[in-house]
Amino acid sequence: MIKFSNVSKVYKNNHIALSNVSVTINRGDFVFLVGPSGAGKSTFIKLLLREIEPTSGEIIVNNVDVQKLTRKQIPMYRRSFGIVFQDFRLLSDKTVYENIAFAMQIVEASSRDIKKRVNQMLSLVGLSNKANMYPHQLSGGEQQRVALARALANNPKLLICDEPTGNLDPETAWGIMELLNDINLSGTTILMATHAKDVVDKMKKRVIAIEKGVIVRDQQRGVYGYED
Amino acid sequence: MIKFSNVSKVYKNNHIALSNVSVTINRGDFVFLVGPSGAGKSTFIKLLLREIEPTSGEIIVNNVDVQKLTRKQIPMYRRSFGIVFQDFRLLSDKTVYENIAFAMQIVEASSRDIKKRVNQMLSLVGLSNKANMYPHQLSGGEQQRVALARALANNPKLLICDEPTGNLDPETAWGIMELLNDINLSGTTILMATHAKDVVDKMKKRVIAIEKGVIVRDQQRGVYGYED
Amino acid sequence: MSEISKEVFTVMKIKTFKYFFKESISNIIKNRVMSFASITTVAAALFVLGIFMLLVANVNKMVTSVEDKVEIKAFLNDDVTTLKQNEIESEIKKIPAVKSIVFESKEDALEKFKNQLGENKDLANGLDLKNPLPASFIIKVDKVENVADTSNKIAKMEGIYKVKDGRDILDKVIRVINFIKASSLALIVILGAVGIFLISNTIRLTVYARKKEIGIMKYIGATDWFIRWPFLFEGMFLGLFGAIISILLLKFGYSYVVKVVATDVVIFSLIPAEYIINTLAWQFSIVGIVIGGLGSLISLRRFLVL
Amino acid sequence: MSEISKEVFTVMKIKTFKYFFKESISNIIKNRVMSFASITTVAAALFVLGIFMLLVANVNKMVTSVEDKVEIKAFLNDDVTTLKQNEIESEIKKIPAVKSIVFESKEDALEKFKNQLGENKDLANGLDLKNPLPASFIIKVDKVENVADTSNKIAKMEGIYKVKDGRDILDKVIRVINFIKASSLALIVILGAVGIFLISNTIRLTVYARKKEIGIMKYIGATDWFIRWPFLFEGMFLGLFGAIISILLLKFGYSYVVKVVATDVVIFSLIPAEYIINTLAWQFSIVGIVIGGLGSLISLRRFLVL
Ligand SMILES: Nc1ncnc2c1ncn2[C@@H]1O[C@H](COP(=O)(O)OP(=O)(O)OP(=O)(O)O)[C@@H](O)[C@H]1O
Ligand SMILES: Nc1ncnc2c1ncn2[C@@H]1O[C@H](COP(=O)(O)OP(=O)(O)OP(=O)(O)O)[C@@H](O)[C@H]1O
Ligand SMILES: [Mg+2]
Ligand SMILES: [Mg+2]
Repeated sequence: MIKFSNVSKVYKNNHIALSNVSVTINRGDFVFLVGPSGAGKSTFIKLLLREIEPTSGEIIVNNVDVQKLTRKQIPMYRRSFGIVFQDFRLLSDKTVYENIAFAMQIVEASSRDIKKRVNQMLSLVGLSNKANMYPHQLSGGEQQRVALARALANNPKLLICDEPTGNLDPETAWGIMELLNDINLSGTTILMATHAKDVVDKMKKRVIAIEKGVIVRDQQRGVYGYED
Repeated sequence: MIKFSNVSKVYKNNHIALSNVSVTINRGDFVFLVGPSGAGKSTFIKLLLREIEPTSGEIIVNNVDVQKLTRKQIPMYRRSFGIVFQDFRLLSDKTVYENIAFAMQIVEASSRDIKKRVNQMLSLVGLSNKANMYPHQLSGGEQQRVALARALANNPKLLICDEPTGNLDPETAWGIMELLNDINLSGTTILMATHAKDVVDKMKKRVIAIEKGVIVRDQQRGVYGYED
Repeated sequence: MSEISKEVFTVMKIKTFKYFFKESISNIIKNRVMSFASITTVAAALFVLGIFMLLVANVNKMVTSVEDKVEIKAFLNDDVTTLKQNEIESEIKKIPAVKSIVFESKEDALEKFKNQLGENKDLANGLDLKNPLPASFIIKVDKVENVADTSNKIAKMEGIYKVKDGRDILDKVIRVINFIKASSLALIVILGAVGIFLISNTIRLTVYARKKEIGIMKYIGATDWFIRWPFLFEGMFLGLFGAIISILLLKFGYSYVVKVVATDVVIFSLIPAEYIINTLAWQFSIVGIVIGGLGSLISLRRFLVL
Repeated sequence: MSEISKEVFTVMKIKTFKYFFKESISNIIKNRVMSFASITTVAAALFVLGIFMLLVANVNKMVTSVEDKVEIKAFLNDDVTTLKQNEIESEIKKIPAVKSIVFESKEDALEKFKNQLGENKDLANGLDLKNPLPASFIIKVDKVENVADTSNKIAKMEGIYKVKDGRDILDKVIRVINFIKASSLALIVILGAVGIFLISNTIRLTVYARKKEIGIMKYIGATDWFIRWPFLFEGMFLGLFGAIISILLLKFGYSYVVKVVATDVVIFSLIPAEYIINTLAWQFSIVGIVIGGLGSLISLRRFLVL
């Protein structure tokens, strides 16, 4: 489903964020992307979204070369997965409800579907009572859950989460992880960058560890493994 | 040093974020503020900063009634502590160096002091090589560390951190916690809202647990205690 | 264009269109400060432009009335018979540039002369007996530029004693008139350009302030047109509202001026308020809508290339 | 003010001042899009205002030259001696409103009359022997408003046969002149207000776009003045740069127009470019700086109340 071949990313200031990364993620996988701060996890994800372009190498997603997408194809491509950004990226002048609905409006879902699905998502992340709040009226963890609800709204076949539990207490985080596990079992591929050692250790899923832009470990049923 | 007496905060939408909270934090304390997402931790901290005002109750800091501060006194008051915000609040059009220096410029430190201290702070959080980057060029964890460096720049007597390790890998987080411990030992009072169960459990410091706006536990040498 | 419209119209459902519409209204309300700034900028720019256009229209009217006063006077020989006179008249009328022709008899001429003398009228009393003044035709021409040509033609006709066309001052008048017309036009063009520039500046700022939101939309898979439509509508609304405000201001302001001029100044007669305002109303609404919409789209462009 | 200055000047060090200065320049550069929008808005608004001011100044000059042409003609009785004539002249000169007085003898008057007749000059030939035209004084007055008064006074003097002051058309001329002057002033005021409004609108938007940054500064303990100073300087710079651009545009534009008018139109003589531009340069720079600075401060206010 996802295939990175010798992908490198050097930022404008000559910082090498990823160097010669090759990795394959298959349909239905549940992959944790771990690594110290600044290792290149978010860079990996941004490349996948085509938010940034690689300096060299090839990225193939669903048999499509991501670099060869035209400007017009990019939105369609991005809609093919759900994304939780590390910095949430909620629309600040839309309510929680509208933020989630927006993800469905861009794919022109019917009003009825939107209404039903958004409410379902809200109760899934425990925010039904915050539907009409604006992002700045939410706590950090609540914002993070809205971002997750939005990512799930269109029932994506691939879910990409960048640190989706960083602002959540362990209990809520576990609830979310169970939810993600269920989604994974129903067939959705999940790629999740995270620092949550507990979670990674307990879930026993595939772990890809990056350090200084290089994949140092790729382990089925792995653990976090950065304890000193 | 900090005294909340029967403090309640009801937001405009009638959400009761804190209800009748009374708590005292003494000079030199190291306090963890824990609780589930949306419990009211950030609200507690925002009240302390006078970012928002309580609906009722009294907040005394260093023998000063925070509500009675005039507009002119507020900046001086805020300078009396260092703050790490949950959403970082870095100045987006200043570099890492300038962000940290800014905190010292507002107290009119000398150029020489600023230069020395900023570089010291940068190496303390491991970002000396990112001094000239802008916030949007940093990874999540790097931004968080810049926020911490800024909070520490003026050597505050009181340090308030809202979730300062949410975007950090366990190893880096531990480095930061050791740093905070040292600072605490040298006399700085620390109040830290966090979800990092490991950290709280291992540090064995005072733990104040909030749930739905109410203090449910206040324990010296406590643990996180939300595991299900 | 064909490519764009294909993309737009095959994909867009009416429901989505309604959404864009509602979205644009809600954005205007949510971004009150910026909407206010844009609307008032449009209003102010068009208001000033409108003042200028009214000014220029009135100046042009006056200039035209000056042009209207330019005439050729063709004096007849004293021996011209009535028959001959009619012949000459119809010959003059044949010249295409001639707009009107009026006969002035010897008696009319004397009367006029006496009136010119005014209080010294008595001086001409002796002339009644043997009137030395010639009869003449007074001819008006369609354009000042044609005066010289026409008077040359008339001068060559039989029975014409002499032609007076004030050609010496005419040249100056033509130059002044042309200068006033050219500078009016230049001013309108400059003001129009400045107005468009100011409006698109403001709209650019309002779009700029939302560049982060635009980025987010792109990252979660919104197409360019999905992002553009609400901005397009928003720009059009802002432009329209601004235009309406400017038209109302102009309407009341100009009606007031017309009233003042009519009662206090009397000499000029200004172009009536209704006529101009009705024309301006349409022009300005269209200008507002077009600049607002285009301004939005153009400002958006740089944020969509991501 | 005293309170403010105390706060500012006791606390601020030169180093900090330098910081504010550098900060404002760096903000202008970092927020290129917005700085460009502000500077060009200031330039555009002042440019249009400048065009208007030049226009009005020239129209006023022409109006003044029309006013200058208004004169009173006082005819003398035929029996007035040279001695008496000098007496009357000095008496008229004593009237404060009188600016100049010129004597026109009977012979001068006849000569003028002949010239007026032009081609029909021969008609007056008989008059040479017994000249019926009276001698007169031609008097100019400082202000048109004083014409009526002055001519009344002169009419009462001994030896004066009659006074002609064109009072009938004078009234109209005064009304027209006053109308032109009043509307010029109104236009300048309106344009000035619109300009200030547009500029502060743009500056407000540039401040608005940084409201988040301002909040952050407040939350980490920056005083209001620490936040204000860079914005104040920034606004002043933006205003100044805009003013300079507008002055350059006006200078080149107006010099060009003056040249065109001097060679092609001739009749008017425009106010020379240097004189006006030099005056405008100062005025506009000050206006730019003041509006820019004030605009920044006022726009900031709402974000500082936190
Ligand atoms: N736009 C940019 N320009 C320059 N350097 C960048 C840019 N974005 C990221 N970097 C650098 O690239 C490195 C990798 O960043 P990335 O965001 O991928 O880290 P990460 O693994 O997600 O870290 P974290 O866990 O802290 O979020 C970091 O050192 C960062 O400073
Ligand atoms: N401005 C606001 N208006 C209305 N409700 C608000 C506002 N700010 C916060 N709240 C609500 O108050 C409650 C407490 O928020 P707070 O930010 O204090 O939570 P928290 O304990 O910091 O949570 P987290 O761990 O997720 O950051 C939340 O339910 C939030 O939705
Ligand atoms: Mg990251
Ligand atoms: Mg919080």
